[in-house]
Amino acid sequence: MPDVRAIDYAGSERLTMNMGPQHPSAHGVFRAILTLEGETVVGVDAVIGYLHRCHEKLAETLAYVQYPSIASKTDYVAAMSSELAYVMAAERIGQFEVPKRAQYLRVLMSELQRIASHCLWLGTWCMDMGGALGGGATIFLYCIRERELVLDLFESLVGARLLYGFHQVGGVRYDIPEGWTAECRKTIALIEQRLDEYEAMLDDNPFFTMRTKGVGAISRALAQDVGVSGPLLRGSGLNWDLRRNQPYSSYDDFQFDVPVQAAGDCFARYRVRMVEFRQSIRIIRQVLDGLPAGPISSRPGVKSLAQVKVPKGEAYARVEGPRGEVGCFLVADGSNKPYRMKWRGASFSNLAVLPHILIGCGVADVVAIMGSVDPVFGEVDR
Amino acid sequence: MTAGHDRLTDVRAREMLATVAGVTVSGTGATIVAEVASDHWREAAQFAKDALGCAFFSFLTAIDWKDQGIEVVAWVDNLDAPFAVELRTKLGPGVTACASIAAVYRGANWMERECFDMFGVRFDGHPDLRRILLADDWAGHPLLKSYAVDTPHPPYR
Amino acid sequence: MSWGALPPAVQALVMGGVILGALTGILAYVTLLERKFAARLQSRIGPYRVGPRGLLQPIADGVKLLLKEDVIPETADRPVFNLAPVVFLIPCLLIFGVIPFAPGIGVADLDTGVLFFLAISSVEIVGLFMAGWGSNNKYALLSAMRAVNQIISYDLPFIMATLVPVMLAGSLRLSEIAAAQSRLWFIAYPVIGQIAFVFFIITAVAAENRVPFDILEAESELVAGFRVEYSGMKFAIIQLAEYAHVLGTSFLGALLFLGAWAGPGPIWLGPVWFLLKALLVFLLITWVRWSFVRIRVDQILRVSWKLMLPASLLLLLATAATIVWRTPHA
Amino acid sequence: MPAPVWKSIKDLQEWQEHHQRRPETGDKHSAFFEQVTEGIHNFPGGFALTTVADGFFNWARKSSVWPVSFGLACCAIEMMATFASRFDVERLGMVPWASPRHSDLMIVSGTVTIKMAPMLERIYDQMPDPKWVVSMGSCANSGGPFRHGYHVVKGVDRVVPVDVYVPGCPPPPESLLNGLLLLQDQIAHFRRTGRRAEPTPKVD
Repeated sequence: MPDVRAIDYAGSERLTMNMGPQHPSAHGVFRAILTLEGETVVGVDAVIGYLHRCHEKLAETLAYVQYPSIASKTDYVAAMSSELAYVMAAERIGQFEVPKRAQYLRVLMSELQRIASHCLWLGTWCMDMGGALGGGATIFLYCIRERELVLDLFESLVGARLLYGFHQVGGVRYDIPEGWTAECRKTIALIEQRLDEYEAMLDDNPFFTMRTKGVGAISRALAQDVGVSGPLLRGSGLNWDLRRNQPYSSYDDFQFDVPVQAAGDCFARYRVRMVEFRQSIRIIRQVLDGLPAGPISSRPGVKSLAQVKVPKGEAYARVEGPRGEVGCFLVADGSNKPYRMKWRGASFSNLAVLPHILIGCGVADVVAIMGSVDPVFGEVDR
Repeated sequence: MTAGHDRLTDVRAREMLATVAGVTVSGTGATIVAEVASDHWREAAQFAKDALGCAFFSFLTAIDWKDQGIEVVAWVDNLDAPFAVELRTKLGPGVTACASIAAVYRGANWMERECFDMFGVRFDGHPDLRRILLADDWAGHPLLKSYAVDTPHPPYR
Repeated sequence: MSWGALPPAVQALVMGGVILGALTGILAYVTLLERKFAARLQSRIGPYRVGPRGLLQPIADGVKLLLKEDVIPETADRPVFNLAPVVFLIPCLLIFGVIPFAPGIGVADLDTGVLFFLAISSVEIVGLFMAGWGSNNKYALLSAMRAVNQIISYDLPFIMATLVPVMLAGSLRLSEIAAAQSRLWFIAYPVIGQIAFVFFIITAVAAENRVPFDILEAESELVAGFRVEYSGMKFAIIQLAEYAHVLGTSFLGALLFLGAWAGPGPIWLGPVWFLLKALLVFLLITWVRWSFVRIRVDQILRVSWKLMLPASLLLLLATAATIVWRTPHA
Repeated sequence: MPAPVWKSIKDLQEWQEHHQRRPETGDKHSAFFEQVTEGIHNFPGGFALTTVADGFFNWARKSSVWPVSFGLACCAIEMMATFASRFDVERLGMVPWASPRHSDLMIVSGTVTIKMAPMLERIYDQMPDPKWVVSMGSCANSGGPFRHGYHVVKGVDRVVPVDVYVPGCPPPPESLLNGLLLLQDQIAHFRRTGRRAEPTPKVD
């Protein structure tokens, strides 16, 4: 499959169209300047940076205790895994020991966050393809209804719905209130049953498959070369999942299988994510069964703001977020503030593949592909 | 994609990398840290991709060591024999030019534009080097240590 | 002055006025019905706090749109821009003139009723394209061209689907078609009726640019389609016209297939039955609108030319064959 | 400890000095229309008609406020949750429209950056006139956690005049709904011919 197909049009007049930053699809602020030949896209110039909030400069001025709650604002749809990357990087440099219960809680929260994030992905993707005042909104509202259930769990645990200061260097800050595990089991059982409804509604729905099969195919070589990760990589046939290949925070205690599809088009990514839904539920059940007792943080005074001093050193911690490999490359200089923090957002590389695959597809496909790539612009623009 | 000979492990990769000119290998386990001389930067990247089979491009960034100049870091992975190569090169004090590996890894295109935007490192050989995150008429490179955090910017003081 | 003595022109005028008044009332509350129905589909409550249980919502929307600033882009082609909503509205209201709401009641029961309906309902493309062209906006023009392309390619199968009941009833006059169904509704006709009804619904959905064929106002691509430059009252007129067209088509569908005013109960209940059937067809179209994802432009046109047109032609032949086979020779 | 005086709080002074105000002449309206209403109002007993008309028009404006979906960052996700089934804003008559021409409320949800500010201004100008702005989240109110970032505008009220500020990071849907209800009260005091009632200094 040639990566960029050469399109030679005999001079029919070209139209540059501006899918502007204010975009009805709920992805956020991304401007694609498309040059169109009739309906097909001939040239793409992606303009990003509308949500550049100076994360990396702020990281150099905020202490290790303050920054995790700002780190959750990079990928604000999967706040738990964003904080986890930063906190693990600091722990890796300072060799802080994380108690077993905290590791299990981190896995539990990351998987719950993956379910909530995939719910939002499915909703906004169908809303893009179906229209805010059309069929897409129906699926969107069903998915948001499920996501609210998961957010209730987070709210009863941390007190916040979307952005939590749950992680800290050395462990976690909150423990599960009693009765929470029963509530959690009930929620994931309900979500599992609802997933069958979504698949019944979408899987063999000719409108949906017509719109997604064979659209936006990413080849294996292009995927690796651009650094695409997560469901996009597994959708293109690569069996790479950080939770299993480079297990962190005791992921190797749990059995789950990694979905891989070969086609690499929007439908393959949809299938990968739907299977990931169920695998997350499976992991959550195993965590809830095997949750050990014990402290939830290795630092004195769980919520104390005592300064954390990380010795001199460098580390790169990688976490499998819902969108892919979220990495935090941290350079510490022994003080309570990092010297340099590079945030490797999964959506940044996933979006970088767009100009390569948008050439030659229709305007309506641009929206479908954007939805299947599922970028979050806090992470792209950092 | 990986070279045809026997299964590539990080130990073998380490020896092959040591033989390349201008590269000193360090680091333990599955992460191989390769200090590269700045003029061998593109060859080292090409070698990592072809010989070592590191097809997965993770990220590329820079660190401003104040007076020792800027250091460019690139992280590439071999997904089959899981090991990672961290290519590092010091550009030397006051030097802001570096070879571009956008031709080797297409993912480096946007990352190098971001490095230019944030650190002012000019990557020669890059297809279209312009600012990616900030507006084109932005003065200064924010992530340099000499750039204050809360620098006022008209018109929205 | 009994009703009969009035000259027919005055009769038609009075009846037209009555129907227009009733129509604007129904149209306003059909928008509310759609919002409530869509909300129920999406497990939420529709407009609820405006007036008792949300019943005054359409009035509030209308008055607010009346009071909005009327923005005319300076580069717009002013006469075309201002005239477009009216040209878009008139055909959509005219189609109600030809529909007989009860055996005697109806503005004008033309003997070529169906033909008039089809002809007028495709005049609205002119208004639509004027809107797209007048607002001098790249998105509007692109979506107006798409819309014209789609409506024309779906009008042919739409006409074929409406011809099936006409052939079964043997006349173009709407009241005669309704009368012919007194014995057996055309939808209950063994095989032809169901297929024709399904075709009618599909092409009706496509002819009015409702989802899943509504690439016309695909928000995610062309923001709000050809209406993008209209605000205030002009926007309300275009919305009203669109709902009028959908309602008109559902009245036609109820009349052609569901036996307009046939229904249990006394004779004067006829118009109520007719309204209920029309709303049923309308809700069917709305149900389709709120549950399907939109398909791409070229797929829509491919479906129309390669699938709908040949299939509806075959349907016509089959109807002709059954009619000839059914009626005893000579 | 003496109560802080309005003048002594640095941020409030900054807000006082930098925030955008609505044009003094009020919303765009035709002079003829203004003369007619003034004439009716000054006609003895005419005020009954104008106040009743104002009340009815304001009720209509209040009960069908159409927001333009202008999501920037994390608050956009909470805004979507408010538009969804559980905290349904359509009960209040709000339908999110895609194009600024059809809407009369802009909910700025998320961090306004210097690169995004001109776009935001253009969207605000495109909206037809009786229009309102709700600034959602502490990033839009005052720059929030990213206030000291070099690329962040210290609050959306430096770009467009804001009517209701909703605190929170991100504000849960309940507090956004509370903000929208406050906005409806403010719309109810909308005076004829586009002039707006003075915001009553709410000292609590």
